[in-house]
This record gives sequence, C-alpha cells and structure tokens, in this order.
Amino acid sequence: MEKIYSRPIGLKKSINGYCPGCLHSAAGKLIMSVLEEFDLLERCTQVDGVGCSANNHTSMDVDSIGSPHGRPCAVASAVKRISPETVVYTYQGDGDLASIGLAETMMAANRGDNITVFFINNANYGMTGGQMAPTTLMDMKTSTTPYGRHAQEHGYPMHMCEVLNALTAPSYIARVTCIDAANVRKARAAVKEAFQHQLDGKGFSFVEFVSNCPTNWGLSPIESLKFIKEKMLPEYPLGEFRNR
Amino acid sequence: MEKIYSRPIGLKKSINGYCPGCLHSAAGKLIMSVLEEFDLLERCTQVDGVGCSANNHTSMDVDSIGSPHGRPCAVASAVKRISPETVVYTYQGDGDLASIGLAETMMAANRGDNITVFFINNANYGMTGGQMAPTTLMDMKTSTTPYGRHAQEHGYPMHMCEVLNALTAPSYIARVTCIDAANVRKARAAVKEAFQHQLDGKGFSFVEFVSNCPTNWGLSPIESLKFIKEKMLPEYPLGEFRNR
Amino acid sequence: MENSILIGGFGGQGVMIFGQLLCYTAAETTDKYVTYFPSYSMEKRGGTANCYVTISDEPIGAPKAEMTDYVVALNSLAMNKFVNNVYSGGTMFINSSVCTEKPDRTDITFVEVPASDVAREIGDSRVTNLCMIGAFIAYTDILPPEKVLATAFKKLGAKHPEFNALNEAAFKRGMEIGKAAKAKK
Amino acid sequence: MENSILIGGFGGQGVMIFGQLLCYTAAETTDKYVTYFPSYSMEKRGGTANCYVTISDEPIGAPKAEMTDYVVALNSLAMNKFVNNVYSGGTMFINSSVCTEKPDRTDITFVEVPASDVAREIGDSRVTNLCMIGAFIAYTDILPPEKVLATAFKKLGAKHPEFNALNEAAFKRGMEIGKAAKAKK
Amino acid sequence: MPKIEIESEYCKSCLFCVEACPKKVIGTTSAVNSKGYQYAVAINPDACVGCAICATVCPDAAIEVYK
Amino acid sequence: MPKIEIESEYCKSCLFCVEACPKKVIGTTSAVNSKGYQYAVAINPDACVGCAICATVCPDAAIEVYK
Amino acid sequence: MEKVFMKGNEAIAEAAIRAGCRFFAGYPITPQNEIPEYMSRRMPQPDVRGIYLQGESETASAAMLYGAGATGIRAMTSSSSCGIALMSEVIAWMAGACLPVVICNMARGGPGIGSIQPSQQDYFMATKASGNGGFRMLVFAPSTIQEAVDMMYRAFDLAQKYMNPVYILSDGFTGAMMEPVVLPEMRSEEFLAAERKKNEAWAATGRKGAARSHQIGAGQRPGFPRAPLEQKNKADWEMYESWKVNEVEYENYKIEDAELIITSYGVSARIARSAVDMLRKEGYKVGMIRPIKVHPFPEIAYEQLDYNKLRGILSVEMSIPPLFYYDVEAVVRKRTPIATCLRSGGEIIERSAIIEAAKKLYGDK
Amino acid sequence: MEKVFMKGNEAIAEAAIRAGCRFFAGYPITPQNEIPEYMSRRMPQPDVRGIYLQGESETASAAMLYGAGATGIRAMTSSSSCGIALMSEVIAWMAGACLPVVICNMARGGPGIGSIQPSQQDYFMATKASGNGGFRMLVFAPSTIQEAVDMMYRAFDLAQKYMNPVYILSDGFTGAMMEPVVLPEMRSEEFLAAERKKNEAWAATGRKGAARSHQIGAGQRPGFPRAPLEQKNKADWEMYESWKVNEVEYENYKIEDAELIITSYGVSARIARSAVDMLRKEGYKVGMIRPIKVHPFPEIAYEQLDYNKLRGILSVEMSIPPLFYYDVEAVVRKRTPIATCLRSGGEIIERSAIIEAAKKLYGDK
Ligand SMILES: Cc1ncc(C[n+]2csc(CCOP(=O)(O)OP(=O)(O)O)c2C)c(N)n1
Ligand SMILES: Cc1ncc(C[n+]2csc(CCOP(=O)(O)OP(=O)(O)O)c2C)c(N)n1
Ligand code: SF4
Ligand code: SF4
Ligand code: SF4
Ligand code: SF4
Ligand code: SF4
Ligand code: SF4
Ligand SMILES: [Mg+2]
Ligand SMILES: [Mg+2]
Repeated sequence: MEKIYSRPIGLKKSINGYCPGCLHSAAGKLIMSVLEEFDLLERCTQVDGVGCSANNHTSMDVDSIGSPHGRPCAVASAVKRISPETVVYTYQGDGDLASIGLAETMMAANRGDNITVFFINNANYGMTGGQMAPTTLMDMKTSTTPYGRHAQEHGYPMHMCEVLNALTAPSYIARVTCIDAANVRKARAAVKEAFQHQLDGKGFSFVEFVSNCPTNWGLSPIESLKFIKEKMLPEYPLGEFRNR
Repeated sequence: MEKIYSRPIGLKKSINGYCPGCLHSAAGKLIMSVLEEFDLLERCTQVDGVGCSANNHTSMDVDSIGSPHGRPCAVASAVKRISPETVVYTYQGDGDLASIGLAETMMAANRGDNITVFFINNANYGMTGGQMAPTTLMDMKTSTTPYGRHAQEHGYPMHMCEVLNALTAPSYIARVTCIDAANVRKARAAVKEAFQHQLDGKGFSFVEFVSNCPTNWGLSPIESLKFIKEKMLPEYPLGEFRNR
Repeated sequence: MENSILIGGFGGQGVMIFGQLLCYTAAETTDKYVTYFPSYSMEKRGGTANCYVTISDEPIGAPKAEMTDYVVALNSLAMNKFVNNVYSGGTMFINSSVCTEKPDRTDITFVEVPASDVAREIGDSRVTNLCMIGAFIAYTDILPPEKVLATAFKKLGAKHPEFNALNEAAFKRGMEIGKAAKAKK
Repeated sequence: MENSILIGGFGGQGVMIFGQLLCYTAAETTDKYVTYFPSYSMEKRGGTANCYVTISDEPIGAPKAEMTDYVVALNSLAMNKFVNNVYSGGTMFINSSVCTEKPDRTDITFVEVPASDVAREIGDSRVTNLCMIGAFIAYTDILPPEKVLATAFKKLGAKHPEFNALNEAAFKRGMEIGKAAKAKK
Repeated sequence: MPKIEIESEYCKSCLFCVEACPKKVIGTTSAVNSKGYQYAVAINPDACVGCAICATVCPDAAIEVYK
Repeated sequence: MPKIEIESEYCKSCLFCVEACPKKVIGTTSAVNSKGYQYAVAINPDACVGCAICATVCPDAAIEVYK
Repeated sequence: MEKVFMKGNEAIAEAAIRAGCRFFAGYPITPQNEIPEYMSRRMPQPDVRGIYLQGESETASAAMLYGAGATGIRAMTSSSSCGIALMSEVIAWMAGACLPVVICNMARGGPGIGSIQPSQQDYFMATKASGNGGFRMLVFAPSTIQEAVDMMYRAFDLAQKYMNPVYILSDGFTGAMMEPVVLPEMRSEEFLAAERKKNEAWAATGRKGAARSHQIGAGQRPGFPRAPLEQKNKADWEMYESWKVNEVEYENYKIEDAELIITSYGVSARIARSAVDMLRKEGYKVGMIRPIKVHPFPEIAYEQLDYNKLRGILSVEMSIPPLFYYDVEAVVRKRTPIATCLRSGGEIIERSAIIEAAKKLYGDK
Repeated sequence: MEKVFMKGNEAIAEAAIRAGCRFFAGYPITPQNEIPEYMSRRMPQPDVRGIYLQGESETASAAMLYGAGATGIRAMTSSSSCGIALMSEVIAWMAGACLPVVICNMARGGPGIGSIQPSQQDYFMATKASGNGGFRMLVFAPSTIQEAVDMMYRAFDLAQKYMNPVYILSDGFTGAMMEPVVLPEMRSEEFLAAERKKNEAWAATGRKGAARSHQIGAGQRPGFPRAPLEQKNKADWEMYESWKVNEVEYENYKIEDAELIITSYGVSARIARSAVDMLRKEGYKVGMIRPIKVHPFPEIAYEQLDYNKLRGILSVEMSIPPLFYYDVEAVVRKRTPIATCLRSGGEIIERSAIIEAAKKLYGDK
C-alpha cells in the first residue's frame, strides 16, 4: 500500500500552537509541503511576523527569523539581497502586513525584492484578542469595534492584492483560501507558483490567504469556514491578480 | 486702478526659506490663496511634514503643527476628529508621505478621514541633500543612486494617486503641477476642490503637486521646469483620478 | 485570615469564571481584600489557563501566590503541574472525571469531584466549572453558597439566562459532593 | 603656530570651496594639523554658509573657533555677523564689491578685495572666491600660492577643466590685490 | 483497501475532516488526547475510498492516506 | 494703464516671470536684494497688458498686478 | 465612594476618562489590550463623548496623540514595552513640543518582543530616555490598582500643569489582575470645558482671531514665540530641577527602627511589602522605601536614613540586569551594603525569595 | 599609512568598509547623510561588493539591519538622534536576538527633531536605554575623526565577539568636519569569508544540513536551543558585568598633579583638551578624564583620583539638562565638588567658556 498523502516533513512532530480549525495551520502546511516538493527545506529562510504566526517557529523545522511586528518584508529584503541563493519568504498576519507593516510591505513590493510574501487575512488581530484590523469587514464587531465597523469612523476593508496591483514591480499576486479541498489545491498551486517566481528571479510574489479566527470570531471551526464563504469571499474575491 | 492679483494674506511679509524657483513656494502660495478665498485662514490647521516643508511655518501665518517625519496624516486625523470645525490639511514631501509615512498616509486615506493632503513630489529628499525617494525617476542620479535608479535594485517610481485610487474611501484625488500659468490655474482649482470636499464632509482629499528641486537636481529654476515637463509628467500624468 | 486559591485547567474549561465568581462574590458581599490574577499560555484555546484568587482580611501583597491553601485542577495537566503549589495541610480539588492518577502527596487532602461527568449528566459540558465551584464552596465555607450562586446568575445569566438552570443544577450537585467530602474529613 | 580662519557668505558663493582649498593644500603639502568645519543655515541656496579652517602645528582642539585670526566675508551679511569674531590684531578680508559700509573696528586690519568686480571683469561670477583666496594667500603667506593654485586645478579642474584659466586669472588678480595691501601695512 | 491514519496527538477536533469526507468515514468518540481534544477517528474505516479529501482539508496535517 | 509691482525683497531671481511674460516686460539688473538675489524688475513697464501671467507663475508671490 | 471589583487595565482606562481624557489612540499589544478595548466601548458613550482612534501602529498612535495634544484636549495612549519603544521618536517630539499628554506603559518582559508576562525591565527607558534629546517626564509607578487609578487621575492635571508628557510605568501584572477599587469622581463637563478653553491660548485648531497664529512643533513652547532650542532645553531643565523639590513622592513603610531597608517600586513593592510584614512577624527589623514616582527619584528618602543603624539595603525589582538598583546605588553612595533580589523576563518575583534575600543580608539574628 | 584629508562621515563609512562591513541600510537624515551616500557609491565597487539598501524609514532600515545581522554578515546602520529613536524597538530586538551589528549615531540637538546642529543630548539614550527591556551595548564616543575611524573598525570585531550590537555615539560635528586621517587596512576577503563561515553555525540562511534549523528571534541566543527569557537576561547581565572588567576605556590627560579635573567625552572632550592646554599655560594644574567608551562607564578612572588633592571636577558636555554629569556624580560620590559647563540644542561648546568655568571652580590662584 502506498502512502498517497503525507504530513509534510517540514512540520515538527508535535501539535502546533494554533487554535482548533485555525487556517493558519493550513497555510503553514501548504508552504511546508511545497518547499518539500521543491526540495527547498534546507535552503529557505522563513521570516515570521508577530501575531499568531509566532507559533510557526515552534512547529516548522526550517531556518527562521522572528521579525519585529510589521517588518518582515524589510528583514526579508535584506536577507535575500545578502543571500540570493536562499529562498526567502515572509509569513504575516493582516495586522502585521497591512497595518503596522504596510509601508514595509509596499516598499518591498515596489522595490521588486525577490521574496515571497504569505499574507494571512483573518480580518482581525488574532493573537492579541481580536481587535479591528484594516481587513475587518463592514459592521463586524471586534474587541475594539464593539459597535461594529462603520465606514464613517473606520473606513473600509483593505484589499491588499488590489493595492499591490497598483505597483509596477510585483510579479505574482494571488488570493486563495483553504475552506475546502478544491480551494486547498488551488491555494497550494498558488504557493508553488509564488515560489517558482522567486526561483526564476522574477521579483516580488504575494499570496493572500483568506483565513479565519474561530476563537476571536466566536464561531466553531466549521462555522468559521461558512463565515469565510459567505462574508469574507464576497469582500475578498479569490483569483490571480497578476502573473507575469 | 484695481489690484487684480495680490499676494495671499496668509503669507508672512518676508522671504521664505525655499530655494529660488522651488515650486514648494508655488504650492504654498496656492493653498494660502484658496484658504483666503474660502475665508478659512482663521479656522484651519496646517500639519507640516518634515522636509523642505519645514520652511512653511516660518512663512505661512496659519495655525500649524510640525509633525514627526511621515506622520502628518495620523496627526491630522486626530486633530480633525477632535475639532471637526477646523479645516485640517497636511503638507508633505515625497519622502515624508510616500516613504516613511506611507502607512500613515494610506491608512488615513483608507479610514476616509475628513482631511486634505497636499503632496509635493519632487522625486527626491530635497531637505537632506537629494537622496533617492520612492518617486525618483528611472535612471535618475541622486546622492544615494550615484549610478542611477535601476529597476532591478531600486524598483519603480511610486505613483501615489494611482495607489490611493485602489482604496475605497478617498473622495478626491488629483495630480497637478505649477510649471506655467495655465497649470497653476488648474492646480489652484484642484486645491479648491479638495478643500470643498473637506467642507462638504466627504472624507479624504488628496492633491499631488508634481514639483521640482532645482538645487538637488543641479538645474537652474527654468531648466527644472523643463525637466518636469519632459521627464516628470510622462511618468506622473496630470489629472483628476477621483472626484465623488 | 487569608485564603489563597489556584485554579488550573485548559482554556475553555471555565477556569477564569471560577476565579471571578469567587472574587466578585467576596468583593461585593464582604469587606475583605480580594485579588484575582489570570495567567494564560500563548494560545487562546487548547492552551493552559490558570488563575489565582486571594481573599484576605488584610491588604494582599502577592496576588500570584507561590504556594496556596487550595488548588483546583480541572484537568490532569493542571493537577500534575500544581500539586506542589499546595501548602502542606492544604487541599487540592480535582476533576476526577478526567484526572485519573491522583498524585502522591500525603500531607494535603484531595477532594475528588467528577465534575465533567456531572456536567455531562446535566447535559452541557460547559457547566463543569460550576460543579467544581459548588464542591469547593461546600467544602471550604469560604463564601456563602447562595451568594456565589447569585453572582453566577448575575454575571453569567445576564447574557444567557437559559444557562441559569443548568448552572444551578451543577452547582447544587457540586455542593453535595463537597459536603460529602467534608463530612468524611 | 595656529592659524584660524572663518569664511562667510551666501550659499553658492564658493565659501566651502575657499575653505577646502586651504585645507587640502595644507593637509597634502605640509605636516600641519588641519581642520575644516562647515556650517550651513537650513536653506540650501540663498541661506548663509560659513566655514572654519584651522591650520596648526599642534593638535587642534576647537575646529570651530569662537575667535579667529582671520575672517573672510564674501557679503555684507557675513561681514556684519562676524566682524566681532576677529581677534584683536587680526585681519578681516571683505568682498568690497558688495560690502559697502565697512564696520568700525579699529583694532583689526581690513583688507578690501573687490572680488565680485574682478570676477565680473574676468567674465564669471563664480570665480569670486578664487580672487578672494588669491588676496588672502598673498596677504597672509599661510601657504605657498602655487600649491594652493595646484590644488584648485586638481579639485576644481577635475570636473571642469575649462574653469582652470578663469580660476587662475582670478587667483592672480587677487594675489596682486593682497600683495598691495600687504605692502601698505 | 484504502485507509487513513489519524495521528491523534496532532488532532484538535476541528471536525473539518468529519464534515468533508464524502463517505462519512470519520467521527469522534469520547476519547481525548493529551491536550484535551476529542480527536477524530476513522469510525467507519471500510467506507474509505482514499480520496484524501480529509487529509487535504486537515489544517493540522494529522491525517495520512494510504491506497 | 496696467502695471505690476515686484516686491524685491521677496524675489529670488528664479526668472519664471521673465520667461513667462508675453510682453517681455520683466528683466533683471545688477541690483541685488538683502539676500543677495538679483531681483526681477519691470524693465519695460509700458508694455504690460495686466494679464497677470507673471504673478501667477511667481512662486514667491512677489508680484502684484494692477489694472 | 463605591468599591468596584475591576481589572487593572479597565480601572486605569475608566480613571483616565474620569480625569477628563477625551481622546485615546493606541495599537493592540498584550498585556494592556483591555485599555484600548475599554476605551473603544466607553468613549462613544453619552456621558463621555470622547474619541477612540486605533492607530495603524504605535508610531501612528503616538502621532495621533501628538495631534490630540496640539488641540489642547486631554489625551492619552497606552502600550507595553516594545510598543512604547516604537513610540520613542514621537514621545521625544511630544516632550519637545511641551504637550500635556499621558503615556501609560503596562510593561512586559524584554528586550524587544520579550514575553507577554509582566516585568520591570523598562525602568531606564521610562526614567532616563524614552527617546532622543535628554528630555524627562514625571514617571508614576503604581503598586496596586487603586494607586494606578489615582495616579492616572492626577497624571492629566500634572501634564497640564507642567506642559510635559506624564508617564505611568505600570506592568502587565497590575493590568491583568483584578481588585476592588474606588474610582475617582467624573470630572465635570464644565471643568473640562474651562481647561480646554485655557488651552486655546496655544492650541493649533485654527487661529480664531488670535494675535499670532499658533504653531506647535518640537523645540517650541506652545503659545510662545519661537526661540533658540537651547533656551527651551534650559527651561526644561529648570522644570526638571523644580520637580526635585515639588514632585518627589515616596512611601516609608515601617522604617523607624529598621535595620534593614527593602527598597522596591511598583508591583514588586507590593510583594515586598508583604515580605516586610512577614519578616517583622519573625522579629526582623525590616522596613521599606518605595518610590511612588520613580522620576524624579526620591533621593531624600535614602538621604534621611541613619546609615549607622543599617545592616544593608535590599533592592528588589523584576529586572535582570537590575536598573532601579543603579539609582539606589547612586544615592546610597556606599554608605551601606546593597543586595538585590531580582526576577526578569516575565517571571514574577516571589515573596519567599525576598524574605530569603533579606534574611541573608540581615545576617545572624 | 597614508594620511587623507576627509570628512568625518566619509571616513567613518570607509573605516566600516575596511573593517568588513558589507551591508548598510539607512535612511537620510542630517548630519550623517554622507555616510549612506558614501556607502551607496562605495558598496557596489569591485573591491567591496557589498550591499547598500535605503530603507523606507529608520524603522525599516533597522529591520533590514536585523535581517542582515541574522545572516552573519558584517552590517551596520547610521542615523542621527530622532532617527535613532525611531529605531528603538528594533535595536531592542537586535540586542534581544544577540545580533552582531553596528549602530552609529551622529547626534544632533533634541528632543524630537531638535536641530540639525551637533549635540550630545543622546547620552542617556545611548548608554542607558536605546529601547525596551534593559539591554545594554558597548558605546564608543570618538573625540576626533581618527578616533571615530579606529573605533568603527574595532566595533565590528567587538560586536562579533560579544554577539551584541555595538554603538558609536558620535555627533554632527565630527561627521561634518574634515581632518587628515589614517585609514585602517582593508580586511582581507579571506578573513571576512572565514568570519562569515563561523557565523554559519547560527545564521538563518537556509538549514543546509545542519542538525537543527536555525532560529533567530528576540529572546533567543543564535545557535542555542530556546530557553526561558530570564535565562537569557541573566546571561546578558553577566556579559555586561564582564565588560566592566574587560571593556573599560578612558584617557587620563595631564592628571598626575592636577588639582582640577575636567571630564568630558566625544567632541566636547576635544575642545576641553585644548582648554586644559591653555589653562596649563596659565599655570592652572588642570587635567582631564575622558571616557573613550561611555558604556561601560569608566568608574575606575574616577576612583583612582586623589580626592584630597582636588579642588573639584568640571563636567563638560553639549547637553542641557546634563546627562553625562549624572554618571560622573554617581561615581564621585560627593568626594569633591562637581561643576558643569554646558551647551545644548546644537550650540557648540566654547573653549573660553570651559576655561572660565574651570577657573571659577579652581578658585583663587
Ligand atoms: C510593536 C508591536 N506592537 C504590537 C505588538 C502586539 N501584537 C502581537 S501580535 C499582534 C497582532 C497580530 O495580528 P495579525 O498580524 O493580524 O496576526 P494574527 O494573530 O491575526 O494572525 C499585535 C498587535 C507587538 N508584538 N509589537
Ligand atoms: C525620523 C526622521 N528621519 C529622517 C529625518 C531627516 N529628514 C528631514 S527632511 C527629510 C526628507 C524630506 O524629503 P521630502 O519629504 O521628499 O521633502 P522635500 O525636502 O523633498 O520637500 C528627511 C529624511 C527626520 N527629520 N526624521
Ligand atoms: S487566535 Fe485566531 S488566528 Fe490565532 S490561532 Fe486562534 S483562531 Fe487562529
Ligand atoms: S532643496 Fe529642493 S525642494 Fe528644498 S527648497 Fe531647495 S529646491 Fe526646493
Ligand atoms: S480519504 Fe476520502 S473517503 Fe477516506 S476518510 Fe478521507 S475523505 Fe473520507
Ligand atoms: S481535520 Fe485534522 S485536526 Fe481537524 S478533526 Fe480532522 S484530523 Fe483533527
Ligand atoms: S502682467 Fe502680463 S504683461 Fe504685465 S508684466 Fe505680467 S506677464 Fe507681463
Ligand atoms: S517669478 Fe517671482 S521670484 Fe521669480 S524672478 Fe520673478 S518676481 Fe522674482
Ligand atoms: Mg490577523
Ligand atoms: Mg521630496
């Protein structure tokens, strides 16, 4: 009998620190799986943002740099320029990438630094207890929008793929989700494509995962998938925004 | 005999600190002139970035806040929310607004804060001696791109109007220049429109001035206008990007 | 008189509510000094969650007591981790439904409360903690049971009045278990 | 021996070049200690620009001397601002083309150099500073004139060899003026 | 015959696999792992067709599939 | 008759007005202001038509126009 | 007044509001999240009508606070350790611009991200250098929630009085724990309006007919004409010196006959105090000096000791390397031995360790 | 070696490159712009082949440096005062992650934006708290361009030796002035390759068959397994204590028979030295103690003084309020009077003022 689906070898042999049903785990799993397929586990560096992604370094067995909150892209740009033979990627939440780190993200993209950026959009600050993020949906209640997110006061959800698409340099931009098997497969293909861009020296590649935060959304894992499908995806349409 | 063109009363009765032919002066003059027309000189607050704009507070006779480098939009957002009856606007260079302050600029825009932002794009860091800015043109030599700006190393010029146009909240976005009388008149109209948006409570309004830096460009004032026309404008097309 | 209590379990088991119900009751119905100190692991769910409660006649210096008079363990992880935090002569309450091997310490008393089983019988695993509180209060007499229950109604019933009956049932069953244990001592 | 010199003028008048030519010459052709300290106002153009030069046989403590042996003023603003920075007995060189009213201090010597006029005659206002240097060197004998001129050729002529002739002409005219003044003293 | 293996210590009981399996192979029992999670088990292993949907959706990579 | 007034102390000699004036009204002389700038002057005032182009382009608001 | 059982962070937030805080900007960071969260709920309420604004970062939040300060409204931010570090530049600007704002640091382990557990490793950052340029602030160090609440209330008045940021150096322990607390009275709308009115003499919210336009900026005193920076530095220095006379605050606890002094501040002092009590019960003549403000440092408290009588001083803090210790050492001037009892990195100091260290220093008894 | 007449900033940049610096990230700020500008020209040259990267801010530049540090390459950043303040959080991270980087502060007036003129108002920020968490760094304070160059050269070795950021606290004066300087030898490619190779034991540039993946992060020692934060804090403390033995550097100038000691550091000390010379010429028995590193503070220099002989100490710095003074005061322990001679806000201290203050303190002669 042949093993047709295995746990990626880049994952440590222990339970990780993410909550049950958190799709952070799913994204990490795909990244490890693609690195394994490309035989890059031994020549990659992961740059983690601050957020629930801080769990990564306890579960992923690759070289990694825990970066100051919001600064992974700046850190990764330096690492890649110094060590071009290393595959360098960041792993960041929406607070990290789209709020405190927005300038670093956009400027690395604008410089066309040859790095890959994974963006976990769960519409809140998961790690710190579910505060409003730039990506929080309209009317969504969070611990700092107790009365809901309202346009007048808080503006609108931030669409990072679309914003990055306004820049010249990025070479690959895609938005995916892991809510079901079909989407997981598409997400994996996007991760692969992104790394391929880096291997080909094409510059900045970016994959946004429309994700969940069952804990802070106050939903069961299954309910949270439904929420993604019904609420998140209409706001954050999936697809490839750029592939050159 | 009637005076048909006067020095705006918002300008102090002394020479300002800008270099000869610097269009910073032109932008400031237009802003003062529109504030005078709208009778807002007594109820406005100007938030200055750090850059050559630091000259403003010595020449403009309105309430003003000198803001930490890059943070005018955050400062202005707070001021406007606390004091909605005040017309609040920022005045920022490209280093200030599009580099160190990129996150603050974009997030104020994304929140739709009811402020007006004037952006002086002179393709370098004027105040500090002409270093590369995000807006520096391709192949342009600056004091930190001694061999020219090259895509591979430095990426591409940043188009702030276009980037902001990828956000939902902003209500007015325009790019103007002051290289000749016709353009000065259009620029003034844009300044007026921007303030009108704020007076109407429509949210974030943004006017980019394609400007010059004769000193650091190493050109005479007249040559610098030619450079804008021939090199800057093809990269930074003028026009209204949004007006709702 | 100072009573210090350490409550430990998994996140989601109602550890914090346990501690807070004691504290609110003490703070709002007595003149005692009361402190509450929560301590989470990084993970929000699945991780460990503990809290420290001190109820005292005098100002409280160390709200996170190294050694406490009582430890309440809602799972075996907490039981094993905190068994040495009980003062000699103190008491450890264990959720015996899930804590199978009792640690061997002979200088403290163990009160076994099959709280998870009770909750399952009552029909909602979320009332495990109320059962433990019932047992704890009945055994220790630290606070009047009716006051604690009233606090539970006030704090937990406000949002979910439908839980009041379940909570009360669990609390009462816990009290019985606590009383029985006390009688034995 | 320590010689301290303060050069002042508008940005764009070649103040910094004046100072640097002295310094490079001293540093590269003598064993002396040399320091150069520039001081700009905020504006890049049109603002004031000054620099301090010290050439000494011993290590230099204060590269920005409060009082100097010599002040060179390329405009009247600098002249009036710095006239009191000259040690009693010291010398002030003024660009007499633009400095009309000489300040009244009798304990120092004024050397008037119509440098802007000379430059205009030579055909380029940018050589004003070279004329001043010529006068300064001829009057003070601080450095050998041919070395200073060689430095000018090396530093300024590298990018713009077409200026060498103009610079030399200005320098020489300045020297004549300086020599004449020296003869008078 | 296709089969799945669930590493109970990695499972967090999110139930994604339970929901996703087209053959209703997976469920939970009262058993919990060391972290207190009621882990998933192949309660109906014979129905498994080895489609790997469960493993694909399992965020925690707790499932391996054999065919 | 239209005329312009240039406040010499505000002028930085950028020459924008000189370049822009359709009637070649403006030029410079050897005179400098207190900042050392060779300020602009109406050297040919009678030609002025009061179009205010010079004032419009003067970044330093040194020109006022009467008509 | 009524006692309420509250979480430290929430009590602090409510105290700020009662003191008249009507603007809060902040960015999430554990262990102070309940402060912004509380503010986001509370500010819009009809009895407050204040503004909660979530910054896109600590830098932006501080800049928002800077803007708020420039309007003359009572305003604050809070964060924790690395988040406060990220505010350094703007804090220096606020001090440079003489803005009456309040900054609250619910400190955690460090350096950098450190740990989310409570710590006192920011002592130097708070008392010596929260940014560039050598400015200083009044730094309160609450030992209990009640004290935190009272300090927060006073902080706004002091910020206004001195036209300088006031700093609350608390910690994640005090923020996360709960305790009964008496909340201060809500400042009246009239009072706040009057204060705001006063500030119109310099606030940059539109000139409104003022003789001079108001310009706020680092290096300028609000409402005063521009002057050389050195002049402002000097005026600031004079103010700091005046604090040494007027703003020193500390507590002596059982020191009269003490042969051993435990000295500590903030949450450590709370624990140390109970160690003093227990040591006293065992017959040790132990007392405590507790700076209530850690800047200005209460040198006088240590000067007044009778060093002939002392066996030593035990300096207790949750920081390794010790930091508070250096200020103690500087004032004690080797007149008696100083020992330390330390924890760090988020570990909470144990009373038993303090007792042990005290006994050791006390010597044979 | 040949003397060249160079601008301080450029000499510093060249010295860094000769010491093996192969990565520079920075953001423009006066008065240190010639450093990044020089780096942008020099790094791409064939004898260097290093990387110049302009950050989008000081925060980003510091983060880039953090990333560079994590690769084991020799790397630095430079900035000035408020720019350095903006790096605080990341500097704390670099200390937390034990990265061997070099940070250069060409200080200017403060607080906040202050002035672009030289100043020494960042003394506390540099020596006591460049961020959160109580970490410390070796802090060099060059007095001349030559010294700045030599220190810069040594800084990289020391950063590597201690696996801790090293800080150069210079100022806009030293950066902007020009002086003849002897540049150190260019470190060989072989030496640098060997150093880089050593760092592969912990660098995070791809696992390459290592037994354990390498993880860099604040709170972790590179190459070591994860341990509790407190343990790391303790190890850091031990390192800091070891510096007090091994890294103290200061200069005594004409102190043998001195009855008055002038003490000063950095650019002020340069000016003070010439004041000493002039005072000596007038017959005053004056000497100078000059810390060469300002952290660890050279306490021993002041301990070795014969206080019976002294009329006093004059502490000279370009900072109001005085900061360096406090370290002097702490070690002098009231054994002799201390006076200050200060300027601030970008004003440069005058030799005449030092002389005057010294004479006053010296008393009748
Ligand atoms: C400078 C700084 N500010 C704030 C924090 C606190 N912090 C830790 S995680 C986090 C939010 C992370 O949210 P996000 O990036 O969306 O990640 P998620 O947890 O949602 O995956 C914040 C604000 C920090 N560590 N550092
Ligand atoms: C935090 C910080 N970093 C850097 C500086 C230095 N600085 C002053 S002005 C300036 C550049 C301004 O360039 P830009 O915004 O384009 O304005 P311009 O002068 O070109 O109009 C910089 C980097 C500063 N003052 N503060
Ligand atoms: S808090 Fe939210 S984002 Fe973080 S691990 Fe839990 S579910 Fe995932
Ligand atoms: S340096 Fe450039 S931008 Fe600044 S005032 Fe001069 S010309 Fe204008
Ligand atoms: S492999 Fe397919 S059929 Fe088998 S358990 Fe998984 S999902 Fe069900
Ligand atoms: S999907 Fe994975 S983690 Fe979730 S229940 Fe199934 S096996 Fe467990
Ligand atoms: S108003 Fe018109 S014609 Fe008259 S000077 Fe100006 S530009 Fe020339
Ligand atoms: S445009 Fe204005 S500043 Fe320029 S030369 Fe004419 S008058 Fe002078
Ligand atoms: Mg998130
Ligand atoms: Mg610019």
